[in-house]
Parts: sequence; C-alpha cells; structure tokens
Amino acid sequence: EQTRYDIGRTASSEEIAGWDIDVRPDGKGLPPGQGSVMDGERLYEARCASCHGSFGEGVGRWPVLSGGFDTLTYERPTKTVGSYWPYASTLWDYVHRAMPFTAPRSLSVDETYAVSAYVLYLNDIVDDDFVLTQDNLADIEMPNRDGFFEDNRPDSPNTRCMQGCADPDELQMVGTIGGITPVGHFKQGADAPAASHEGQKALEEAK
Amino acid sequence: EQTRYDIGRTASSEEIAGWDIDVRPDGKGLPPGQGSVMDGERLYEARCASCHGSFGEGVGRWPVLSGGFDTLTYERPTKTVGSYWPYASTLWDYVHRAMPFTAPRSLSVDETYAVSAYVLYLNDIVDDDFVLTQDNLADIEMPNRDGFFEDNRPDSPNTRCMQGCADPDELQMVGTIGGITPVGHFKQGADAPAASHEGQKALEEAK
Amino acid sequence: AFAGRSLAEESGGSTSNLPPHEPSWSRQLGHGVVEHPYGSPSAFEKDVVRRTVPWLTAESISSISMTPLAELKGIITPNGLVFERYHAGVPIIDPDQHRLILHGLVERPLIFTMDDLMRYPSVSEIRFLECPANGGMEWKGAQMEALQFTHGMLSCCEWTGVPLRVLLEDAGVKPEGKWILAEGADGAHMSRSIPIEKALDDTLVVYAQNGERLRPEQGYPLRLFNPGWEGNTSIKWLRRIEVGDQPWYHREETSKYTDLLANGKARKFSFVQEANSVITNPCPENPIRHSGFIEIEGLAWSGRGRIKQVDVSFDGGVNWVPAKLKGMVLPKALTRFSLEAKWHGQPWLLQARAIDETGYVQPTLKQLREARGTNSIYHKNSIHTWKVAANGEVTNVQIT
Amino acid sequence: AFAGRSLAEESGGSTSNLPPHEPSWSRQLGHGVVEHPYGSPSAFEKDVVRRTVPWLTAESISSISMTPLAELKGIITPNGLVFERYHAGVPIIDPDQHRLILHGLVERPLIFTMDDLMRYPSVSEIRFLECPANGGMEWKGAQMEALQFTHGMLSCCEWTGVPLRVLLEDAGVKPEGKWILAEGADGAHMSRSIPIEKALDDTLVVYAQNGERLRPEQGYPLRLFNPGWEGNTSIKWLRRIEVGDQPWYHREETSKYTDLLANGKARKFSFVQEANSVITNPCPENPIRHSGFIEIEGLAWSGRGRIKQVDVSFDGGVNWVPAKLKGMVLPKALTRFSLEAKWHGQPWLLQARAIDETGYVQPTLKQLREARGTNSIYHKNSIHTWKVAANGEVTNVQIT
Ligand code: HEC
Ligand code: HEC
Ligand SMILES: [Ca+2]
Ligand SMILES: [Ca+2]
Ligand SMILES: [Ca+2]
Ligand SMILES: [Ca+2]
Ligand SMILES: [Ca+2]
Ligand SMILES: [Ca+2]
Ligand SMILES: [Co+2]
Ligand SMILES: [Co+2]
Repeated sequence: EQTRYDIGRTASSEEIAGWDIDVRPDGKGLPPGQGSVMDGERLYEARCASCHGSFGEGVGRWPVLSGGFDTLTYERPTKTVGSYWPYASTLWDYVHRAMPFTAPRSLSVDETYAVSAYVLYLNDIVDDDFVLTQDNLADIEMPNRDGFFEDNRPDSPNTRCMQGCADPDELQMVGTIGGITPVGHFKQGADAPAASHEGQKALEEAK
Repeated sequence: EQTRYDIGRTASSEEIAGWDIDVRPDGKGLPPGQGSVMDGERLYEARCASCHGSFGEGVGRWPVLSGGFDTLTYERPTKTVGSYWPYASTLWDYVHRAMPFTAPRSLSVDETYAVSAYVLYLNDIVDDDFVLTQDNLADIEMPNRDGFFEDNRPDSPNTRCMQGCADPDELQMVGTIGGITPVGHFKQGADAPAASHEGQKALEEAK
Repeated sequence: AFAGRSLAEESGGSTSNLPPHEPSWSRQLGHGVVEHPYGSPSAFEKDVVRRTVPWLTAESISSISMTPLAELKGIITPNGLVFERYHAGVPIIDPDQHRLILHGLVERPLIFTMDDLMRYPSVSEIRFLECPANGGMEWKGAQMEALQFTHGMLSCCEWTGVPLRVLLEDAGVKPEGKWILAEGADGAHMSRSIPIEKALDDTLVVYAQNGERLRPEQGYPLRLFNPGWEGNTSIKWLRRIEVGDQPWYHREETSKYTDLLANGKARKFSFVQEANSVITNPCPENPIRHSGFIEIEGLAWSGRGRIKQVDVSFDGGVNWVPAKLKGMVLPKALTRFSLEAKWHGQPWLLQARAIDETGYVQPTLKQLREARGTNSIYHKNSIHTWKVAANGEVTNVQIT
Repeated sequence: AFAGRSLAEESGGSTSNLPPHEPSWSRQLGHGVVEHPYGSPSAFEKDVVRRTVPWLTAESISSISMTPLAELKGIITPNGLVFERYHAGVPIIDPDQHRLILHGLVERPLIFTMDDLMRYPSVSEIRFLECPANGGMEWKGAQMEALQFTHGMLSCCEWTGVPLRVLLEDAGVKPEGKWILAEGADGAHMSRSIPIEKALDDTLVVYAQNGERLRPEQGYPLRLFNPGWEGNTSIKWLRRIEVGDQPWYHREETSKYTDLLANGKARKFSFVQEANSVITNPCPENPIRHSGFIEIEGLAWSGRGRIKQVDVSFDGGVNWVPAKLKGMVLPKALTRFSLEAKWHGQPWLLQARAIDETGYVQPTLKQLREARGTNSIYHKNSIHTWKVAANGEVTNVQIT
C-alpha cells in the first residue's frame, strides 16, 4: 500500500527494537530479565549513592528517592518514588532511559531490574530477598497508586468584576524576599547572586 | 503650549544648526561662503582624485564624476554629475555630507564650494574662472534638469491569464552566465568567487 | 517636566557626540558587509540575556534559564533569547544522522531522515511556548525580584514544521491508537504521553523557528510542538513517536508535571496552559523614570485560544479598567496589551487580568490558592501584582 | 522510491548513530543552561549566512549582502540573516548619546533621547524590507546562479517603534509642510525626501526588530521604517527629521534610486515596491533530490498591501495553476505560497506570478522591458523563471 506522500521508508523491526525502550504500568515494554535487591544494593552504592545517598536521602541538592510517606498534605511534602509515584514501571523506565545521570543508557537490563528493586526496597515496598522480574513488576502496588485524578480544570476561574471587586481594608500585601535573585544587572549596588551556576560557585567560594 | 505626550524637549536653535546640513535645489540650506574652480582643483587633486580620477573619470571601480553627456539612451549609459544630475545643489549637499568617503564632514564650507565648483568645471558646466557661492549655486542650469518625471506606475501590469497565455514556439530562453556568483557552498566543485570582498581580494592575489 | 535636565546630565557627562557637535561615529566609516555573515546584537545590549536562578536546581545541566521579557518588544522572541530547559543538557546532534521513527499501533511503521521530513508540506505558526513551572516559585510567597524570574519561562516564535496528523495519516493509526509517546534523543530520553486527539489536532513536528532551523537549545534538528500546552510536552531532539492504547505514566507525568493539591491528591495530565498575563512596563527592571505619560504595557496569553480582553487595576484589584489589545491577536500566542496613563508619584498596585475567547477569566492568587493549596509547583497563572513606589521603583508583591 | 537506499548511504558512511544503535549524543550529557546567555545557530548550519557578490561594488563598506532565502522557512527573517546595505559601513552608536531632532516647518522643534522615544506608545508590525535594487543585476540577462543573489535583498521582521505621525503631531506640522527629510548618523549621512502623506500614514520610527533592539546592521539604535517602500527610504541610524515644503532632490533620489527608461528620461520618487514573487523550493540551492511528491513553495509580497493570489506555471508561462497562500497573509509582508506537485524527471520551467489586493498582476520580463528598457537598475519585479533539469538541478534562466 502506498502512503499519501510516499516520503520516508518502512522502519525495520530491528531498527525499532533498538530505540523502543518505553515501559508502561501494565508491564508492556519490559524486556525479559531480573535483578535482586541484593545485587541492586551493590550496584546502587557504586552507581547511584554518590548523588542520591546510601538510603535514597539525596546528597546535597540531588533528588531524594525514598521516604516521605504520608507527607503529601504537609506544608513541605517529600515526594519520592515511595511516597508519590503511582507505578513501579515508571521507576524501571526512568532509570533505564536516564540514569545514572552522567551515563544514561549504560545499565544493562538486569542491572536496571536490580537497582529498581533496591530503590523499591529503600522505600519498604519490597523485602530484602525480593527479585524483580519482567513478570512481577506490574503487580507491585505502590502506596500512592490512587493519588492521581484526571485534569478537571478550569477549577478556579474568576469573574470579570470592574468596580469594588475587593474590600481595600481586607487586602493583605506580602513583599518580596530580597537578595535571592540575580538582579545585579539592573539594580545598582544589589548584592544578588550570579546568573549562572558557575558564577554562583565562584561567589560561594569567595565567601 | 503642551504637547499631547509631553515627551522630549524643545530643540534649541544652536543644536539644530549643528545638524541641519541639508541643501535644496532652490539654495535653501546653503551656508554663506564661496569657492573658486582654481581653489577646487588643488583640493580635488589632494582629497578626491585618488578615487575619482584627475578628470573625474573614476579610478578602478570608484564612481565616475564627469562626462557621459547624451549617453542616457545608450545600451550602457554613463550617468554622472554632468550627464544625469538635475540640480547643482545635490552635488554641494552630497559632498558636504558624505565626501571624501573616508572622512565625511571634514571639508569646510568654502572647501565644499570649491570642490563642487571644480566638479562642475570637469563637466564643462562652469568656466575655469568661476566662483561658486551661496547666491549663484541655485541658478546653475544642469544639462539633464528636465530629465525626470513623477512616478506614474503601475506602468506594466499583467493580466491573469491561466491557459495558453503565450505561444510556446515563440518563447526565447537565455541561461545564466556561469562562475560569477559565490555558489561554492552548495555546488560541489563550483569555481565561484568568494562571498566577501576580503576573500575576493585573496582569490585575485592568488591568481 | 524636563527643563531641569542639562545636556551633560542627559548624556552622562560628555557632550562631544551631542548636537550641535558632529558625533565621532558620523565622521568615520564603519565596518562593511559580511563582516558578520551571521549578525549579533549591539555590544550596548550585553545585559539583554537569558539568566538562571542558581538555587533552583542542583546544577545547570538539568536546569532552566529565563527570557528577559522586560527588554523585549512586540510578540516575537528572538531565537537567541528563548528560555532554556534541559534535563540532560543540550545534545549536539548531526542532522544527517538524526532519525525519527514512527511506530506502534500503526499500519506502516516509518523512519524519516531530516530531508524526508522537510519534503512534507510545511506549516508556520506564531505560538507561545511556556514552561508550566513559570511563576511556580511563588506559590507560597513573592520571592523573585524581577520580571525575568517571575514570568521568563515564556517565549513566542514562528514555528515551522509538519502537522503530526499528516505523518500519522501516512503511517495509518489503528483504531485502538488513543495515545502517543514522544521521545527525545537527549541523555534524558525525555518522554511524554499525549492523547491522540491533540496529536491529530494541532501538534507539529518542528524543524525551524523564526525562519531559521531550530536552535540547539530548542531541539535541533527536530522537536515536537504542542500549541498552548505545557512546554515539557513539546519534546525536543525528537527521535521517536509510538502510538499506543493508553498513557505511559512516565517520570515526567507522575513524579513531575502533576499538580499536588492541599488534600494530598494530585491532578495528572494537566496539559493546558490556562490564560495568564503580566505587566512588562513598568516592572522591576523598568521602573518609572519620568512623571507624566506612561504606557502601561504587558503580555497576555492563553493555551485555549485567543485573548479576548485584558483589564488593568491600579489599586491591587479593587477597580479595573479595560486595556487595549495591540498588534496581532493570534490563538495560543503572546498578545500585547496597552493602557495609556499618567503618573505623578502616586503609589500604584498594578495588576493585569486576562480573559480568553472561552470566557475564562484569569484567577486571583487567593482563588488559585483556595482551589489548589501551595504545593502544585505548576500552572500558577494567577493575577500578578507590581508595587510602584513614590520614586518610581517597582517591586514584586503578593496581594490576598 | 527509496528501496535502493542503504542505511550507510543515508548517513554518509557511518551507522553507529543510527537505529538500532544508541547515538553518541544520547549516551552523554550536553552543556547546561546559560552556557550561551545569548544563543547562536547550530554549527551544522554554518552555511546559512549572508553573502555578497564582490564585483557589485568597489569595496564592502558601501555594498550589499543578501539573505539566504533558500534556507528560510515561514515569513520571519531571523535578525542575524537580514540583508545588509551600507553607504559608509555600520556606525557604532552609543544609544545614550544618540539623539533625534525633529524640526523645520513645525510649531515646536523637538529633541529626543532613546529613552524619550521608548516612552511613547509603541506599535509592532510584521513587514517586509526590500532593497529596490533586488533583482536589478538581471535587467539585461540572467547572471545570478542562486536565489540568494537573485532575490536576497529581502527580509521580513516584526518591527517595533512609534508612528512618525505621533511625533509629528507632538511637534505640530505647519500647513505648508508637505515633505520630510530623514537623515542618518552614519558617515554617509544618508538622506531621503518623503511625502508628508506617507509620514502621516504608516511610517514608523523603529527601535526594535523581532522583539529585541535593532541590530547595528539595521540602524541601531534608531531607524525610519516606510512599510512597502524601497528600503533605502527607511533611513538607518536616524538622527534628524526636517519638515519642508518641497523635496530635497538629494543624491539618493537623483543620481541613485531613479529609474532610467529607454528614452533617456528617468522616473523619480518611485517609492513603492510593486508586487513580486519567487519560488524558493525548488531553486538552485534546493535542487529536486527525490522523484515523487514535491511542495512547490515560495514567497510573494507587495508594497501596496496584501497578496491576494499567486499562480504557478510549469511551462514557462504558457499555462498557470493557482497556488495556495499559507500561514499569515499580512499587508506589506512576505507571504508564503504552496502548490503540491509530483515530479518524475520531467523538465520544468517554473514561474510564480503574484497578484495583490489592488488587482495588480506581477508583469512578465518582456512587459517590464518593453515599458522600461534595461537600464532602470531598480524595481525589477518581473516573473522569475527556474529551469528544472531531468536530474533535478535548478538553474536561473530568463524567458521572453
Ligand atoms: C551524578 C548524579 C546522579 C547519579 C550518579 C544518579 N542520579 Fe538519579 N538523578 C540525578 C538528577 C540530577 C536527577 C533529576 C534529573 C531531572 O530532573 O532531569 C535524578 C533523578 C532520579 C530519579 C527520579 C527522582 C524523582 O523524584 O523524580 C530516580 C528514580 C533516580 N534518579 C535514580 C537513580 C539511580 C537508580 C541511579 C543509579 C543507577 C542514579 N539515579 C544515579 C542525579 C544522579
Ligand atoms: C576613498 C575614496 C573616495 C574619495 C577620496 C572620495 N570619494 Fe567620492 N565617492 C566614493 C565612493 C565609494 C562613492 C559612492 C558612495 C556610495 O555609493 O555610497 C563616492 C561618491 C561620490 C559622488 C557621487 C557619485 C554619483 O554618481 O552618485 C560624488 C559627487 C563624489 N563622490 C565626490 C567626491 C569629492 C568631491 C571628493 C573629494 C572631496 C571625493 N568624492 C572623495 C569614494 C571616494
Ligand atoms: Ca514501546
Ligand atoms: Ca528507608
Ligand atoms: Ca534644513
Ligand atoms: Ca572632462
Ligand atoms: Ca537596556
Ligand atoms: Ca542546509
Ligand atoms: Co500540567
Ligand atoms: Co524607486
């Protein structure tokens, strides 16, 4: 059959297979393989802990991967794989496509199963003898799996009032916190941080 | 009286005077002063001839300033101050605002009268004892003063014919002259000149 | 009002380039043509650049920079100033070796080179692009001291490419195909699920912006573009589109780009950038420097279509005056509004309120917080307030 | 049609970045944000630059460079690629020391700083800018081998500034005021006379292009902009406007920018750029590389207003087919047209013919030569022909 424009060509199964890396909640896309929490611990310490911390607590400003259960209603919630993510597939997919940060796609399939198992273990979602596989990943029940709902906006539209739309006496005004945005270029004498990470580093070292 | 926006301020006569350099055919804008063909010759040789030639014939690719009378209907007309320009004021104005090319606005008023007189002399428009002044410039009659007419376009619009609009047997096709445009970037092996004057110079020197 | 200014004051000291004098630059020749085969802004505009807020992210490779909106005119953002957002930095992709694979629930899986894609009939549209985190640093309070940081994750370009619909038609979407997954060739392999309705409506596969090929920062050589939707869905460095029967729930549509409400539940797939607006003159970067006439100017935009009306308040939202929309009013594009006013040192609490063609009225901060709490991160499109002091200085405040 | 292409051929040898392989750029991090606070095009686009034809002028300082139209999409010309035309090179002007004086037959002579001018209410408009010498090298015969040189003295930007009318109203034009003189601050002190009707109609005093401040090449910090008129009238580096009762007949409106006819008489003050068009795909730079589908694409524009229709001929003007106008159709702006076609090696003599909203139909070369001879230099807006050979190569020819 001829396409309308007859541009490009048919992609071969082999070509597609190399790039078709996505995984879904129902497990579709997961390649055959497996990895234990035990294997994961070793790998995690070697390849992940330097940024995310040995317990997933996050080193410095790098992302926290564990804990934060029941904090979603707090003033400062801790959203982690364990406390927030609805599906375990997301973890496998993301680690496989993007981690470790400096060497994406460098983990093998089994290594991905293993570190994913370990991150789940850090979140008390699986036991220390657990082995994550193509077949059991979709069955893992994540704590916050029911935490999401479909977009139902507009949820807070205004009305077009033109006169006396608020009581001036009731208005509360809060000012800006000074000195935390890089505004030196337009404010004379502003003691503001640099506009780049490198500049920021230099500034901090200078202190 | 207040302007609508009250933006900017009144320009002083002094400020305006310094920038108000334009001259019109009726002589409006000419400052008091004068210059002779004799004085002009010396100045022209010193400040103009290196580009425009001792007789206004133009050195190399620099503009020709004299001659070309009655060539305007030729296949290759020579359009000069003498053969084409309708008013002498244009010469004074242009030399005063833009010449010599590398040092615009460096001629004094009297010097401008003098070189202008000399360019007119090179074009046989004034005699060798002529002295150009604020008062006589507007009276100079240029040979091609009646050579211009107001825009009367559209002068050659087409009609929107869709079928059989020309006789295919009568169509004459002329191709492009090759090798004179800088097309090396997209034509493999094209022997085209460089895309900059500097590159062109280098190319020519290399030959 | 200006009688007091002397020439020397006006020019910061030296008067030699002021009338009646002939300025130095008028007495000499400048550089010739093709000195800059590809040109750049004047050196005097060196402060008109993208800026980042270093404390926002751990490092610059997964970070964001903002467009200097205060310095821009009209609705086009020049390519050099379009805000940046990367998750693994900017990949340097050889366009001859780049491919797009279109597969999944289709009759014919297809693979395209850039040449192939550029053979399709192209469409060009001026549309805004906005990060849904724009303004998101201010859910809990005012903390940004300049327009560039309160609203600068925003730009508007003329985008050129192929409607994704055309490619999907050539591939032949099967009836079960309800979602697509779009994926990038960067180190993050950025991926987002998009409903097939959008993909068949106005989604573009884009290779040019403002006339020229995409900038590396915006996805060179190829990106997706979902008009009016959160910028993150417009996958850059696009290399793969898969058609499926359900969404993928990837990291960028679960961990990120979901909107946590006060009750602990989170809104998902909140794609549309709802109507928003901000005043660009005056603003912290553009304080009022002269009493008398001032054009209150700003930008409004809506992911649902055209802007219909913008109103301006001088008293923090008690009373409102209609502003004029000026220039082109295009769907899902930045739209300029303008209101002529006079200022003589009176304190102002300036606000703008956008209304789009669906009738949606931009909410107050109070309304938005009541509906969502302060932990949503994304989609903070509430009415913004600038405080104008008696000396003309402008600061960012919040009114509730 | 593509069964014969192997992977290695497609990519010029190496397959390591092609699927199924993971490309090198997907396995590493790229640079972070604000690595380029002001961005530039990809290094792979290094050939997309302005070019000049050195033999056109004695040196580069009073010369012209052309926009690479063949590589551009949509209607916006990115600022770095807008064609250049100088008479004394590019002056480097300190914006704080630049002034505009407005005087002559007015009630109140005024002087403005840049800050002053930017306080006026601004307008932004997408309009084309064209040198009237565009195409002028071909009055006597075809001699340019690429679209960049046949039509590249052409660009289209969003221009922002103040209507000159507003400034003239503030100054108060006296009843005798019938013409203005606009003058630049460059070494050429470029000057042109403009009828007051135009000045009060749509002339702008412009300080920004495509959102950002004017580029030095386009008149930073200030220029005039006469929509639809020959580019030379849109004085760059504008420093003075005088109102008078008659035109000045300066060098650029007598020696230059007058149109010499075969009978030795010359048309003066021929301001309008009449309707014109050119096919940009295919063209010499974009030969046809694949048989089968091709989108014939091009640009049309008219200084008299909107483009109403463009027709395309495949046989050198014997028969014509209507093309589709695509994207925005704005007055005095570039307008894209498109015609879907199939090519299987047949020789084509491709032409486009623009019709504007006044009903003006772009003339044939024969008609233009009959009316004007071949010495007019300017305003050569006749129908252009591309010859497509059996191997897909495209050359510039003339048909009469
Ligand atoms: C060099 C630092 C670094 C290393 C090593 C690293 N990561 Fe990350 N990780 C990051 C950064 C930075 C992000 C956020 C990226 C972004 O937002 O685009 C991240 C995000 C994540 C996330 C998502 C967090 C969230 O809440 O959305 C997971 C899960 C993760 N990493 C797991 C891993 C695993 C597993 C490894 C080892 C195999 C690993 N990371 C190694 C830096 C690192
Ligand atoms: C260094 C070279 C140079 C010198 C010296 C020079 N000129 Fe020129 N002249 C030029 C160039 C180049 C042009 C064309 C400029 C343009 O088109 O923008 C020109 C143009 C002119 C023209 C207009 C020609 C026309 O047909 O439009 C006149 C008149 C003229 N010059 C007079 C003078 C006079 C008088 C002097 C000396 C006081 C002078 N020039 C010195 C290079 C020079
Ligand atoms: Ca898949
Ligand atoms: Ca733990
Ligand atoms: Ca005058
Ligand atoms: Ca002689
Ligand atoms: Ca500035
Ligand atoms: Ca190319
Ligand atoms: Co959202
Ligand atoms: Co003309």
